[in-house]
Amino acid sequence: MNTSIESQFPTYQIIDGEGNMVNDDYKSEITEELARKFYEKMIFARLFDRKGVNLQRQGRIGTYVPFEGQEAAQIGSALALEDGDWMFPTYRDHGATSAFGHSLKNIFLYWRGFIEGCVPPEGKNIFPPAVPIASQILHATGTAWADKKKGNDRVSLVYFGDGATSEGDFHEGLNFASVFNVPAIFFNQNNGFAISLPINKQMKSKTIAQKALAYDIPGVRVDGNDIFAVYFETKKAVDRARNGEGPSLIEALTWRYGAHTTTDDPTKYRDQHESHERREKYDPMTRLEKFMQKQGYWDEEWAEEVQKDASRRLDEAVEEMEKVEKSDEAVMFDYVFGTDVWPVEEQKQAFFADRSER
Amino acid sequence: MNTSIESQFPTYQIIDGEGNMVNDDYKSEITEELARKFYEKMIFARLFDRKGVNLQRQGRIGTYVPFEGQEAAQIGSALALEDGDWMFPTYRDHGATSAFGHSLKNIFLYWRGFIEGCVPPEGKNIFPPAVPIASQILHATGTAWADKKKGNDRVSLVYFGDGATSEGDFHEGLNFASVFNVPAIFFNQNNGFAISLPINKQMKSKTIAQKALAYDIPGVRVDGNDIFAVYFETKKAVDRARNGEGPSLIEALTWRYGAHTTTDDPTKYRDQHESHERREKYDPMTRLEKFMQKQGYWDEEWAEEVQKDASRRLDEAVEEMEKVEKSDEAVMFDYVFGTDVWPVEEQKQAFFADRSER
Amino acid sequence: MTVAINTKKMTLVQAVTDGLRTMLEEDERVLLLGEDVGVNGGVFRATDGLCEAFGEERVIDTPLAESGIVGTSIGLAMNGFIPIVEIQFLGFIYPAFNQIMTHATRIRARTKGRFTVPMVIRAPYGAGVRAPEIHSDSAEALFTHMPGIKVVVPSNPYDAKGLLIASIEDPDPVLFLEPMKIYRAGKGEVPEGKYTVEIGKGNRLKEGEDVSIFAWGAMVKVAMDAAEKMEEKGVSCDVIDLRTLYPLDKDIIAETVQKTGRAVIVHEAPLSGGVGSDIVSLINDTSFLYMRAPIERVAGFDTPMPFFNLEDDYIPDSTRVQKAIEKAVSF
Amino acid sequence: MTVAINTKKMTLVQAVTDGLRTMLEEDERVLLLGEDVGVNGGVFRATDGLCEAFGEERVIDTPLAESGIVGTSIGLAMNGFIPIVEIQFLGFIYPAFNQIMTHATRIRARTKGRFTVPMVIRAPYGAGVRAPEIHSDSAEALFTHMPGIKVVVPSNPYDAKGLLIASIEDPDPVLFLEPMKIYRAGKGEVPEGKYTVEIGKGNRLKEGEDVSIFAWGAMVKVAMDAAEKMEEKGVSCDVIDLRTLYPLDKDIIAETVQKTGRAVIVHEAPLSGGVGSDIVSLINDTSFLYMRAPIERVAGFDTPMPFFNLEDDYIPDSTRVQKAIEKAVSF
Ligand SMILES: Cc1ncc(C[n+]2csc(CCOP(=O)(O)OP(=O)(O)O)c2C)c(N)n1
Ligand SMILES: Cc1ncc(C[n+]2csc(CCOP(=O)(O)OP(=O)(O)O)c2C)c(N)n1
Ligand SMILES: [Mg+2]
Ligand SMILES: [Mg+2]
Repeated sequence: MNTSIESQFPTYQIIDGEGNMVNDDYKSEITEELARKFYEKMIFARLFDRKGVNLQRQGRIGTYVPFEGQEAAQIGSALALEDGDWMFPTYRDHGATSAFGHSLKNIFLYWRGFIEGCVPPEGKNIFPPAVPIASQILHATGTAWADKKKGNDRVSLVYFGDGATSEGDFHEGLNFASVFNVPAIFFNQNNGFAISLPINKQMKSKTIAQKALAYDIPGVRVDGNDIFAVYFETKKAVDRARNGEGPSLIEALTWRYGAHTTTDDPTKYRDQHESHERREKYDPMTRLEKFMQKQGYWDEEWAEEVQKDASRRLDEAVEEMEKVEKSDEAVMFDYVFGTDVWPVEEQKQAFFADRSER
Repeated sequence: MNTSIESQFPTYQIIDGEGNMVNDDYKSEITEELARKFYEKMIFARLFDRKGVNLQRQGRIGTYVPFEGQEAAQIGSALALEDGDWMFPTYRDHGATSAFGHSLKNIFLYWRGFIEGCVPPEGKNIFPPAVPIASQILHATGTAWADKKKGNDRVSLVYFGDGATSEGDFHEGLNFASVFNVPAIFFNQNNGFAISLPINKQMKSKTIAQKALAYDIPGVRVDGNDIFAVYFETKKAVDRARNGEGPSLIEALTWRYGAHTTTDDPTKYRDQHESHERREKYDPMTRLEKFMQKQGYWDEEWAEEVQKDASRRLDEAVEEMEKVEKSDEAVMFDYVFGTDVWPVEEQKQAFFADRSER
Repeated sequence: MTVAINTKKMTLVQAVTDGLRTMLEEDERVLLLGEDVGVNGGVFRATDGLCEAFGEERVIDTPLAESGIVGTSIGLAMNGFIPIVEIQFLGFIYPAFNQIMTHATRIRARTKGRFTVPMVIRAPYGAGVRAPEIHSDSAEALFTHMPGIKVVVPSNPYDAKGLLIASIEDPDPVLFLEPMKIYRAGKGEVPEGKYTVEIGKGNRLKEGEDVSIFAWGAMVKVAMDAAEKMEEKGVSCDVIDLRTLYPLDKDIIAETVQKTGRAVIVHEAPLSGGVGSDIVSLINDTSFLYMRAPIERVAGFDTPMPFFNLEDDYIPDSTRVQKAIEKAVSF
Repeated sequence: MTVAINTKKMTLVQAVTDGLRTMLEEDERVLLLGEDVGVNGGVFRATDGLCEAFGEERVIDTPLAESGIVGTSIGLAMNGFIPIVEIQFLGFIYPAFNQIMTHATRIRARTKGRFTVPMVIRAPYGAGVRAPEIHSDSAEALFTHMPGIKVVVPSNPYDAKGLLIASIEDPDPVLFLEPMKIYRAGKGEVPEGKYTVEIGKGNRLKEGEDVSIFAWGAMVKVAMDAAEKMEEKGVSCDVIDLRTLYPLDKDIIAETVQKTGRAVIVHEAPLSGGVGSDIVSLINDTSFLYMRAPIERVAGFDTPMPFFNLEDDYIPDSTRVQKAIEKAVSF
């Protein structure tokens, strides 16, 4: 009985690799407008990511974490949220955070080693990237719980990778969410690797979605390179959460083409050939383009305009970022506590006294 | 689909509450000899437990953790092990550890506040009771892994409660065991409560067994008050583990009649009526007696003899325990490290110098 | 003008309950969470009656998972609530260590104050009640070295309530340690309603000239007893209940040792790495020239807390403190 | 008799790899476990080539779960193996805190030696490589306060290999901290094959008369640089690389300060609760009458390690140490 558990979690797809609509579930909602919106956000994310990699290569930022290949998973899910909802990204989710309204300058600043990278624009509930893997799953459960207690209809969506499912916090978070029936969406980007560890060494289960069974919450598996599948399945989970019907687990199957981070060399642990093949067969951008072409939504000039606009905005953000030369050292001290605490104050004074003598 | 998950995990039973054999799976193996062995061990465990509660009441030991009601779950599983296997008990599993060959004197000493309570007889791989909930699940996974690496056929069995399933270590342990396919048996005693928390506030899932699906390992639910069901299902898991077929999760449904510990007052959080009813309907001892009577295995005189013998052994153990007045204070210092470490040595010397001056 | 304040005699644990009740009434953002804090009223009855009074939405029995409790409470705190988390015994806080060390304590600093975590983590701690293994740890020093959290330890009912309320009103995480040995060791007068005892301020319990004695929590009684015995022998002791371990009350520490020139520190936690060393450092930093003898530390040993038949051998007692005082004054 | 020993020039991280390789060859009970330690050879290449050489049964890529790694390794250790666990960065050790604090360190003591946990936990630590948040923590003091574990920190390739082998042969858990800032900061001669550097012994790097300087890990270079600059100004410094933080080398600490009467301690971790305070206490205990000036501590601040654009402002540098030396000698 256990052996066929994964058959209960088929991979949900709306648009196949060739850009054909393989099911009609959301046919009426799939408009040219929606497709264009997706394209705009996705191409922006891709260009953002390439910019990040380049900036790192040029030494203009530090280590950078690329996500090329995961755009559909990130954008599709981020666009299912509304303003006021909470987003908890990992270090790889700048596609999602920028689509949800984070400051581009600040996202770049994060990788340039500035605390401002953790600060979202006023009114945007975007948490700083989670560094300790899976720990943010609990925070999202908590903010969701808070919104439920307040009686409003905000939801919390948290990103995490396949590797994150091994941590205890994943388990504790899903259990709390289930027990208190909170409006949280646990959005897993299964890109097949945790740094060098392939998923079959991370877990024996064939799907991540089936882990929802342990908590008796809905679990689904979607083609994470199909932005329509991602968007509508996430929306379904978001709507359920808004209506007080509790949490969901979504497993989005995807792939990162690049390295784990810019300090990592993927050829050490994986066949890069597979990445190339996947790009050819399943790339989320190409797929969307093909779909738009087949539907007659495609307009070359428009697409060029969109890309140009994206590049312009990115260049502006980079320029802004590079204006920031160095933080005021006072930020080290000023936000540790909300009150004056003498060791911190004394150390701050000593620090500036020393600096002024240099 | 998720809603009927628990129907995939029916409660396995061999002997019903009235002592009738409700299935023939192990008919040929259920002999008078086996029944008598079970009875001997179970009645011993019950008398042990009552002795423990009394000793605490009389102030002869400290806090004690009773398990009356859980004898079938503990004895049935313990007897499925062989010498050389590893057992990882909780603080509630003296029934299991004594059946597996722990020193009675030492078990009592544990509750009298002596370190000897953690020391099993030479050759017995019984770990000290786990105090931090669920942490021992990882140790059992580790010892099982070690035995697999050594290429022998020893297995590790670990006990834990329904509450323990909420801890991250439960999750990490089962995942490691699954990934490395180690010979571990995860034996859950679901007694419906974690101190005051009823299981429906501990988790939303209707069974614990179904949590095995997250790790793609076998999970079963047994009537934990039916020692035959417990014994044969555990044996099956043990055999599978010995044969290199990996770990299993067993959920044994049971109940503690008494308090969580002797410092706890269960009337604060549960209807004691239910305990009384359960004792009447499902008591593991009564059930075994009824079964033996129906099978013609019962012999009143023999039973009295068994009980007398048990009482005698218990009295002896208590006498032995009470001879131990105080530990040599040196034990505080002598086992922290396996080598001389000066702060510990210096503190030890200072301690005894101070004592000799008093 | 004098204000008549009603007081009631209560134990330390009752004062904790009273403080919780006061703040649950006062501020609807306050929530209690933890294992068995609801219907059962806590294993030490610290939350007795509160679930009945304020309902299950505010006094919440959680699943058995410390990282889960602290981690979700961080989310609650960031989104408008003031969670008061009970860790059943301090020895069970370790599974939550990551959430405290990398999140609760850093979120304000990481976000320039955009998100904050007003949260109190309460935990009974220390030995002396014949509890099983791990239940008697004194791990305060793990938290005084953790930037972003305050550590508070009351030693009497009045302070317990006042410091607890101050902790709840503090905008940052506070670890509030309740010495279980003295949970019910006598009653003290506790004002009704809301009042605070300032975090970061020690309390002089006895005025003296010859030696300064520092203690907190259950060790305050031990220190006082030793001080009284030594007075009989003509040694005059200045006894300071530190009350807050981070930030330490530097002023009172400097002031007293500059008066006496001698110091004895008493704590239950292992000697190495204990808060005692931080006090020694502060004295070194502030009062080097005043010191007339090496500072004495009377502490637990560098060993795990032993099984309870030996716990009285582990915990510093009055005799050990007296000897340390003698050593300090006769140097 | 002189014995010809072949040596090779290598970096600190290569010396670690060499030590691991030596012990994997020497003792078949030795296992390596951790995230990405196998095929990938570790994120810092500390286990490069070892999986290829010794196979997946001995060099094991684990799932991403620190409590799981340490907890299962405890089981492996109790049942015949010597697990060497890599925590990818020290800042990710916190999820394993409970397993270390309540089990790895206590099992010998709890069972009167019946079960033991010979285990090494390796972790790169400290700042200075422009790493993201949490990757640069210096949390050694959390472990020096934990009875039952030793804490070792090499500062050069020779010590790295020798201390690592000593740690692997130690019958108890050892936390082996590798300062990542100096992983590749120059090469040193490292003997081939097996040798040990004794745990618990500091190393005098420079002989001097006026002031004692204590440091470990990446701070040793900073201390040495400051000492050399101060020599030019006529201040003669005795520089001690402590190498082991628990147990501290009491003898060398007492001996040097009794000679110089002055001390400066340098560490990267936050000042409050840092190992510096323990050294101050040891000096107080052993050498009170010898001290001619307050002990100076140059340390990180009581703040989380800032984002990397400010990390150089956080980490003690030579100038700060020089000023502290000046202060000590001019007192
Ligand atoms: C608690 C913790 N342990 C280890 C790490 C180091 N680390 C950073 S990313 C990573 C792999 C994460 O894999 P996955 O969850 O699949 O996310 P992905 O990077 O593939 O997006 C690891 C081990 C960490 N950040 N936190
Ligand atoms: C990490 C940890 N947290 C809390 C406790 C306190 N505690 C002791 S027993 C218990 C309940 C355990 O329930 P369960 O796992 O169902 O086992 P049972 O006691 O019912 O046998 C709790 C919360 C503990 N021992 N360890
Ligand atoms: Mg991944
Ligand atoms: Mg239970």
